[in-house]
Amino acid sequence: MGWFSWGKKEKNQEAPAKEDLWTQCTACKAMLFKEEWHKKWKVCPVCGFHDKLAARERINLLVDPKSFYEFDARITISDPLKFTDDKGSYAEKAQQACDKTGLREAVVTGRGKLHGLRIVLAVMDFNFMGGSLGSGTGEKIFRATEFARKKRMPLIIASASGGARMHEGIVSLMQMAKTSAALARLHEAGIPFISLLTNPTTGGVSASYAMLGDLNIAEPGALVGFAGRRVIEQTIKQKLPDEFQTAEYVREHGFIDLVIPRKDLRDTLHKLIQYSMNTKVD
Amino acid sequence: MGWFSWGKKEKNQEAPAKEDLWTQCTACKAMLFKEEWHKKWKVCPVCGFHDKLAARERINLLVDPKSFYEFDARITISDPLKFTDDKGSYAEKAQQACDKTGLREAVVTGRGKLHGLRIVLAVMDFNFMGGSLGSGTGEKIFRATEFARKKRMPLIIASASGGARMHEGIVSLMQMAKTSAALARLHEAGIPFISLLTNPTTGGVSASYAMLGDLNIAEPGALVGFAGRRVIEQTIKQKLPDEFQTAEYVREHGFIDLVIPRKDLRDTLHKLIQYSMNTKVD
Amino acid sequence: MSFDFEKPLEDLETRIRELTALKESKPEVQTNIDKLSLRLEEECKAIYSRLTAWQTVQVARHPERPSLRDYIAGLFTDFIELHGDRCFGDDQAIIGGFATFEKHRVLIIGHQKGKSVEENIRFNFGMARPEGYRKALRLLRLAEKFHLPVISFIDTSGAFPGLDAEERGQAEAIARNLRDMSRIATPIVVLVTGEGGSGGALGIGVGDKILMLSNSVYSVISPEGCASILWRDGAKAPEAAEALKITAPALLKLKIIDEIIPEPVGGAHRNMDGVMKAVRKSLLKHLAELKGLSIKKLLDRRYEKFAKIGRF
Amino acid sequence: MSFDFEKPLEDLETRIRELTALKESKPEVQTNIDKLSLRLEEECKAIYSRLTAWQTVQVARHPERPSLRDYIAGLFTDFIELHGDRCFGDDQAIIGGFATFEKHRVLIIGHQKGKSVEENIRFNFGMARPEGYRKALRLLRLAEKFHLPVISFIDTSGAFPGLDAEERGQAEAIARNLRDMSRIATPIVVLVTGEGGSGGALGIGVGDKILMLSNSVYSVISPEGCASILWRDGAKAPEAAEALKITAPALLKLKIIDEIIPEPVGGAHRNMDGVMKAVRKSLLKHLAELKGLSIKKLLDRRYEKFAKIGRF
Ligand SMILES: [Zn+2]
Ligand SMILES: [Zn+2]
Repeated sequence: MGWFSWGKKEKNQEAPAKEDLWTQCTACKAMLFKEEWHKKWKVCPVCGFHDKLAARERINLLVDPKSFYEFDARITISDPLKFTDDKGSYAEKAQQACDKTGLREAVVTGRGKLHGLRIVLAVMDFNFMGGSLGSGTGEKIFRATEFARKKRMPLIIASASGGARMHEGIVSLMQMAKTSAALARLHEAGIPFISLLTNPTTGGVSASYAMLGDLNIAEPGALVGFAGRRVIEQTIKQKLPDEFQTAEYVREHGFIDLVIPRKDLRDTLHKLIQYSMNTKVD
Repeated sequence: MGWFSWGKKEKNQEAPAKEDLWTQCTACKAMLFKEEWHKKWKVCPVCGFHDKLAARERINLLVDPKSFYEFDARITISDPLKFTDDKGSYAEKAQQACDKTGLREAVVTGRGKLHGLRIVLAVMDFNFMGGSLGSGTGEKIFRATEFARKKRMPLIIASASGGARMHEGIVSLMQMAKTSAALARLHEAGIPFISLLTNPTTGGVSASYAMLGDLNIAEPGALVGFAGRRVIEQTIKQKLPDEFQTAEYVREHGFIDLVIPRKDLRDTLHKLIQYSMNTKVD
Repeated sequence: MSFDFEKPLEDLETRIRELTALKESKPEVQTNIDKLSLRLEEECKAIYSRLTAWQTVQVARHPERPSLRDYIAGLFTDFIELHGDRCFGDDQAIIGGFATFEKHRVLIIGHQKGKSVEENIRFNFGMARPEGYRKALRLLRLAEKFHLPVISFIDTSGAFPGLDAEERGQAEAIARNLRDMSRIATPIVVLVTGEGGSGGALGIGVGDKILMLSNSVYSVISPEGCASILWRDGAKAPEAAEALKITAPALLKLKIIDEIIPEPVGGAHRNMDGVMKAVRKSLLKHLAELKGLSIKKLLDRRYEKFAKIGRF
Repeated sequence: MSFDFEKPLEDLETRIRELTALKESKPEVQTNIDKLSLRLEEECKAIYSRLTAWQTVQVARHPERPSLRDYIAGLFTDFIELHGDRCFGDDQAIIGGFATFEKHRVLIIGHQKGKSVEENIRFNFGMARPEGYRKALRLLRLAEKFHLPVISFIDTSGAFPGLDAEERGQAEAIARNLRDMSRIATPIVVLVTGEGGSGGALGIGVGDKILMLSNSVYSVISPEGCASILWRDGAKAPEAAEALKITAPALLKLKIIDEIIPEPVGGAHRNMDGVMKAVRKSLLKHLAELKGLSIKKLLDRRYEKFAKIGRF
């Protein structure tokens, strides 16, 4: 089934209060008519700022209606360290993330069609604990990659992540190796993998699957990098340029193939899949 | 058979004239006792300058006595363009090079043993038209590489060259592709190739086989680069640092594994072959 | 821009222009215009059929000569440029990407020259740095994985001879391409459209078919460079150009290239549509032939193609 | 250098030193010396057997702790360092080369930390840049081609977080190593000797066996970093260290590592020979086991090893 789109959800609700009709652009602070903004998939019509999409929203953006079948929806967080900090336990924090997002992990995986072409899709959700890479996240991506390999379907992973999920300690770190190993086999099998880097893609996620696409594509202005800006500034003791670690900057340094505005994303991906699967020219 | 070594040649000759007993170091201008200098394989005992070795001298340096069997000794230059410049024909110039060096091409190839280990060896001679890569050079290296692949013997190419031999025009340029293609198959077959870069290794030779070693090793101070110093200075309109394009500089930039003094060359190569052929530990 | 040897054409063109301006008032000049036009075409054909090697060099370098982007626009649809070498940068002197050519999905790589000062700075006059060669190789590997044939467009005076290019391994980058392109398991058609300058050209020039436009050149060294070394006088470039045998007919005779694609009368810069038509026809033929081969056969033939150059 | 928690040891050592100085004139103090020496050893054993996670971090970072070069000198013969990534440079924070280990020819890679200011500048404190990871991968491919088993020594606080490292693709370099190391067709033994710092450690840490020295640590983030994010107070590093479960025993329990190599009493920095002996024994065992496997079996097991971490 297709997941709820914002528009659909709207219809099922009461008429919204007046203050709910408007939202403000995070970047340029312009007041935007919410429905318009959602129709443009949260891209500001004034400054072009691409706001974060929830996993379900991005899935709606990318796949044909009613074509998405989710994998492993019951996989949720595990707590191998029984981790607790002074503000409480990881278990509680994770439960809150589940409640807030309606998800059980920081990634939704499944198969679907994009303009009729079959794809395997993994979409991270930054709202779920900063899109951090936990063992559940890693396992779901690993399984989706294995599925793509076995069914010989192209794989698209849309990343949005601050990095590894430190509450799972070394188990989280090892998800980098685990997902990358699955991609090694996918590559050996000759199956295309397109990595979509969205704002932000950093740390352990950028240092594993997000950078391993046959094609790495990114959304405009997305933050893409390994180390955090503040850490780097402390290390080198100088201020970094504004454009540092933007998608465009990373493209110029050779690590991103294309920066694609959200409005063109679906069509561009469609073309890239056609080339990568070398389907017949219509 | 082993090729004439300088010492051997000396014995067969009359007592040399006094002025023949001494030579001057090209680098530091020190007066050197010729026999001593030759015993050190033309390395200056004062400043360590590694002077050019003729192909036969280097073969003597590298292989066990009487172990060298030359390949394709009859291959000599061809003149596909019937090239002539205002000082005369390529054919004449090549004949002079043959006469001067006792060689028929700018490379001597063959098989031999290095501390008992079987190797295929190609050694360029800068004295033969600046070690330029002509079709005869390319063909000999191609054949030696094919031999190494078929017999599963490690290949060592000692380069000394100013680049392609322009008198053979495009045919010379294509030797870069031809030799590199042979190395591609050697690599696929899992056979080690050690490239030894000696002074100078530039232009089309550095941009083909000389840079394609599993291990690239160089002699101290050897000039290693693609474009000529003067061309670069004209292009960028600034003077280049002294150490530019030295073996040590190129090593620091990631393209040379080791810089090995001539006195250690034979032993180091022996060890590297042992590792690369993974022979039994004694 | 026109060349010294095109002076007769220029004169004719001027007279035709003058007469054409009179036509309104004196319709009878049409006969003269027709005659002159015919002469112009014949003269043009005559001049271009007996170009010296050095004149061909000049035509090959003509600033109005079609560049990679003209070929992309004229021959392909759905071009998607792909960026970066996954190592250091995104060289603009060699670009590449997916494109559709008739019924073929292909990968294009090629040197990019500019037609204005700004463009030439951006594209570095089509002189690539190591990252350009490494980007090309990355894209070639993509093409191999995705079973896309490759068309490589060559038009460069040479690899960039700069300090930074040396530091980052110009020699190594070209060498690796020569080695790895010989084994890329997908058809590769190489087309020299303008200047085929030495190792900088060959660095994306190893393939199954090497085609040349009739007024392009391909050489181990620039005529000027050769002249200044062997003649000790760069002004002797015309002599060097002749001696180096760098024109398409000479290279066909030497069996280095597989086909000459004829340019329209007066050179590619005079008739873009004509060039496109000729290139399209040739590429279609060669792609069809190469796609009919097994990968093993393809790679064996590619190996033999280079092995036999200068064989004894 | 000694730690707060080693104060009792220091006191004992001082007293033994004092008594030893008296021995010449008062031979009867020998009895006391013997007693104190025994107590010192027991105390040392006691302290080191109940180190907290944070204390272990301090031991793992001890400046006198054996570094890569100590292991090379202590365990191997005929080390030949190989340089360069064939792309940009020769990082000194990760080094590698051929070496002989008993009857095995092997390839070594590893982080190199310095013991002096000059060394630390040269080796960048063992924090590698992309070219370090790329050099390691190049050497791994050599090892694969030459059928040499690999021993990877991990000791880094993390990958270098610098502007240049970001520009040249720190993320990509580590990612590629993770992917490609999973398929390098030769045995790989990974040994964490000191600090296993996050992605910077894992970037040369994918292998068939993961071993840890008993006082080394391996963590997704430094305790300080974790504390400053989750506790919003870097001083809470001890709490974070505890919570992160970064010690060898904790990681063995989590089934992340295969074996703990016991350090001599009082830590590796107190007894170099003892460490070498223990490491030698362990490496010999694991190399023998891995060399007995077919490459297919080896790679299948390596894949499964990581696949099962965090499996549901
Ligand atoms: Zn805005
Ligand atoms: Zn000297």
